[in-house]
Amino acid sequence: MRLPETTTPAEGVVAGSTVDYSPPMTQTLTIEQIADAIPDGSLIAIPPDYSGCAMAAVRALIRRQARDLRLVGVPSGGFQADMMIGADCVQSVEAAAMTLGEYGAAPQFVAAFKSGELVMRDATCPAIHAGLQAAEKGIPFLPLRGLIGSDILAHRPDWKLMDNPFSETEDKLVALPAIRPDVALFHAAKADRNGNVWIGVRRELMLMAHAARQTLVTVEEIVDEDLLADPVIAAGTIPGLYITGIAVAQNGAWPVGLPGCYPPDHSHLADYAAMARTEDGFADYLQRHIMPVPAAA
Amino acid sequence: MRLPETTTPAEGVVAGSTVDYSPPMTQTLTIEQIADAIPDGSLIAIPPDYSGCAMAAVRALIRRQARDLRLVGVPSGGFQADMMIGADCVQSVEAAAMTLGEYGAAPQFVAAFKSGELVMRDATCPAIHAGLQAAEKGIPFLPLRGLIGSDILAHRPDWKLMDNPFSETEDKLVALPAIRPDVALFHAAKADRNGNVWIGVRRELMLMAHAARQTLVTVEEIVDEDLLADPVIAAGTIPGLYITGIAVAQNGAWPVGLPGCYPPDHSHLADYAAMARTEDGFADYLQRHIMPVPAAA
Amino acid sequence: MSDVRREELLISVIADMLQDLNHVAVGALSPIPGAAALLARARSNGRLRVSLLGSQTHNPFTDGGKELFDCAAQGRIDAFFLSGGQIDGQANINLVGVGDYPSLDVRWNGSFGSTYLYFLIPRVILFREEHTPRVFVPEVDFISAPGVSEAGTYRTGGPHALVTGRCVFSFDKEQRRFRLASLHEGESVDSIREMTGFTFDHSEDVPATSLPDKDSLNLLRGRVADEIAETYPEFASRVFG
Amino acid sequence: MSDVRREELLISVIADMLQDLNHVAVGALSPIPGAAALLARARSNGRLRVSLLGSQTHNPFTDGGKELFDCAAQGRIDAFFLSGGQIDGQANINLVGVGDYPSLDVRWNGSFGSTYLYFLIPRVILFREEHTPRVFVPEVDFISAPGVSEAGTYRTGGPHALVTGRCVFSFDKEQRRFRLASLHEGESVDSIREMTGFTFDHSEDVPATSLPDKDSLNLLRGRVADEIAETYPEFASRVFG
Repeated sequence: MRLPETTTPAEGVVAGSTVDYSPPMTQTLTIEQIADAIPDGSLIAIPPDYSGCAMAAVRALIRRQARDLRLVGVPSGGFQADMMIGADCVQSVEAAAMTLGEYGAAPQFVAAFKSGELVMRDATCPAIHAGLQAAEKGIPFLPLRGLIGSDILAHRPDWKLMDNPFSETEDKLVALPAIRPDVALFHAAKADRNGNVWIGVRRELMLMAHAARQTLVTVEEIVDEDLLADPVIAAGTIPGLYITGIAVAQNGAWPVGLPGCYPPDHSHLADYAAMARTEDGFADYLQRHIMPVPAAA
Repeated sequence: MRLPETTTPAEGVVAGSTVDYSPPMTQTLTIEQIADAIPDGSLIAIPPDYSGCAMAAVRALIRRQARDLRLVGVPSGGFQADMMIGADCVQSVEAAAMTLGEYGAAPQFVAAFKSGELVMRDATCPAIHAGLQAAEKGIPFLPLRGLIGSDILAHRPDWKLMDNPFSETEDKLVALPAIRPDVALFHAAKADRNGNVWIGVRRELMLMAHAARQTLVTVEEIVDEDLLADPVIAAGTIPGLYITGIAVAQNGAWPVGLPGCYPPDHSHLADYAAMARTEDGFADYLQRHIMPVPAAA
Repeated sequence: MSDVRREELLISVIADMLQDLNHVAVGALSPIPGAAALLARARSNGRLRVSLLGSQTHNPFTDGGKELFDCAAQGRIDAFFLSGGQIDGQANINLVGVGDYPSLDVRWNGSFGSTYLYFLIPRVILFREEHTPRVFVPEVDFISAPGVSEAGTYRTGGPHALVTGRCVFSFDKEQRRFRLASLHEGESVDSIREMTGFTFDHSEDVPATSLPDKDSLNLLRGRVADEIAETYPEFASRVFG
Repeated sequence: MSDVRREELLISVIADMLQDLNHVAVGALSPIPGAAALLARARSNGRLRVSLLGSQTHNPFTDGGKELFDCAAQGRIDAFFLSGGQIDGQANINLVGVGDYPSLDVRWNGSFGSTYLYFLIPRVILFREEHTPRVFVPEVDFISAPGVSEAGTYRTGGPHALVTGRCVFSFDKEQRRFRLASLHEGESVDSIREMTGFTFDHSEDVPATSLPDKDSLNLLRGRVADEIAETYPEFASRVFG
């Protein structure tokens, strides 16, 4: 027996609350389909260069001329953000930093920042994590220590000072609003046929997936065994429940590398850092390394 | 050069804040030393029966006649809590439930509750997790949805209704104060010589260790290899940083069992559930199964 | 109905409430809801995810005890099951005990996650096989979780139906009342009224609870029986032989 | 001092500030603080834990990017290192840029975790090798993290010292000022004053920065050189050969 829905929406729901995470089964996609599944204007959470970056998918996003993306660096942005900024895909960045690490400043970011084209929402690492954790817990904010008296806080009108309700004396905390990405996008070593994705100790990827409405993942390979069946593997696995779509992309984190699988391509990264210092150099990089569609895996 | 400390305590510290977690190296202990390291009156976080229960250490606590322990079931209490309550070790319990699962009610708990000897702070699972997460994040509270209108909330004066600072219309949440256990006590399959403890998918044990001032662990074995060296194992490992002391206790989760290692001893658990229904039966259980000091491992 | 067991009827009734959903979670010690979720999955052409707590192979959670609750708060769980030592006509449930808290006459286990999940999972199905006036009371002695909330309270979930050993009620959130939806074999509106401590609505002609069709029975006694045996071996052997 | 390299001096100076601690964490791209922490560990008889971010073998964290910050907030990290594109006399640090934010003349990477860790780690050591008036300014253009906080602000941590290529300052939290603690070879109070944009206190007789003793140098060039090479191979081969 199917009972009629007596009320839609449920009585008592606060207006404006959105509950649209209910997960259909994970889909297997191509890299280009991953890029197509990310609409212009999306709020996209991306990991730092030393975690698991879906570089092949980022190149596909650039090829499809994505526009007005709002990036959240978890907690910072690196090569992938700099490339998307240079290719005019990005409207804003929220991050604790933008950097190419040992290769220096992120040149396309700096140029866009100084030209005023890019909205930069300067944050600090734990504030990004806290915003994602608030989304993970389905709460509107998370309070955090520190921050008070910084110009980071002074320039974030969306962060609010609040009183500790448990203190009898004045005790302020900063309330960080939930960060609910439209999309979490990253690369991992492997997935299985149920959509489970192994990420090992890179738990910020799991946090991103829990917080985001959709999670799109590229992987080195899709394996036949169930990653949740082995308790040792399961401990480092994001359940397919949170994964919207998966594409196989061998070497998909090139050139920044995938910890435990392959190292950064240092000479290529140095080339990028040098070329991206000028508009012509960046345009040249784009034509040589991003625009050519890779052969299907 | 060692610089002098210019101020003690640091200027600006809010009075009453306690920061005493700084971790000395993990110690290797005996079961009896684990029991001795838990002072009377301690706030102790314990896992549920299906996670990893340090039953051998609980028996040692009962043998040393621990008193006034304040238990936090994460999120519920089972055999270990019932045994400690029956043996007069316990002053209060905070938990979402007290139960022997398929073996029915927790008889010593029910008796102590009805006699008024035991303070029961009825909670709900996510409130316990949220309180521990607040301690993990070093914040005084975490806000949570749900709960409003329940008699659980009505009987928890330590939980506070608060306004969502990000809502323009009235929107209440419940602020759950941080739960900072003096001790987290649990059992796991293995540890290494650096104090790292493998817990697999039982991440509530990691949350307990992050939240607690001290974490005392019993393990089936201490292995020679570094559990953090293998990225697959590391994904399910609590770093030694959080672990105060470790004792080897083979079969240390008997009779409730250790998932992935050995099953519950069903007939023994059924015996306990039956014997614990009367004072005489419980006293008999105590003399037979708890008071005899086990041979050293 | 002689060839359909009572448990099979209940499983089938509940499974029918889970069609068209994406993700159903089932708590521990819940063989009938668990089997119902697995039956719905078997009929869903691979659409429905089922998370059985306490199961080794159907429990997908890898982030500790908090994950079920976070997952619900994220809106990723469409349906769940709760029960109560007492349930009243406004769908309030009591898992704590009988009498004046804290000096109760009878102490039950406790509220577990009900105080949270009831607010956040859109389709909560109340399931209690014992259908007597001591269970279905005019007003619960302790509200582990309220059936309805005041306007302005954040609530994306709540009671959808109440399935008992005698009948099925739907819950009308506007009226804040149960409505008798169907009668199991041998029951009448009068017999339900007699065994129910709260008042409820009903039409003049309450239908009989549908029996599982042949395909569903085959799935239930075959694939679902095998799957549920992993988590509830004694239940599976008792019901499915 | 001809046989002690500048880097070795700095490592030794910093290591001396880490004795008697239980746990020191070091951020990414920080070879000198990293080597200092490893030297302090080598001298600690197994007491000191060192967590090097970006290291495969010295990074103990298994709970994702948030763990370092949670660990600090729990009070489990005794010392950490921060730097700044600008640092002023109240120990405010600026990692964001030069000019009026957001229309900066120069944009740096950003504040990373400084805005948080500076408040919560008891012994934060500021390290900046370049000692010039453009780095050590009277007032930073942007406060990534403030050196001191108003009474009533929750703060369990803050600046302990500032180590530069020319000298060591201690920080007096009461006075909210740096105090010149020692001079590296070739420097004087006057030379420091000339190269420092903020004012600072000093005694009449400022000692020379101590050189590492023989045992420390042996540890540094042996065990520590090997250990730091895992994370910073180029640094190790350049400094320790």
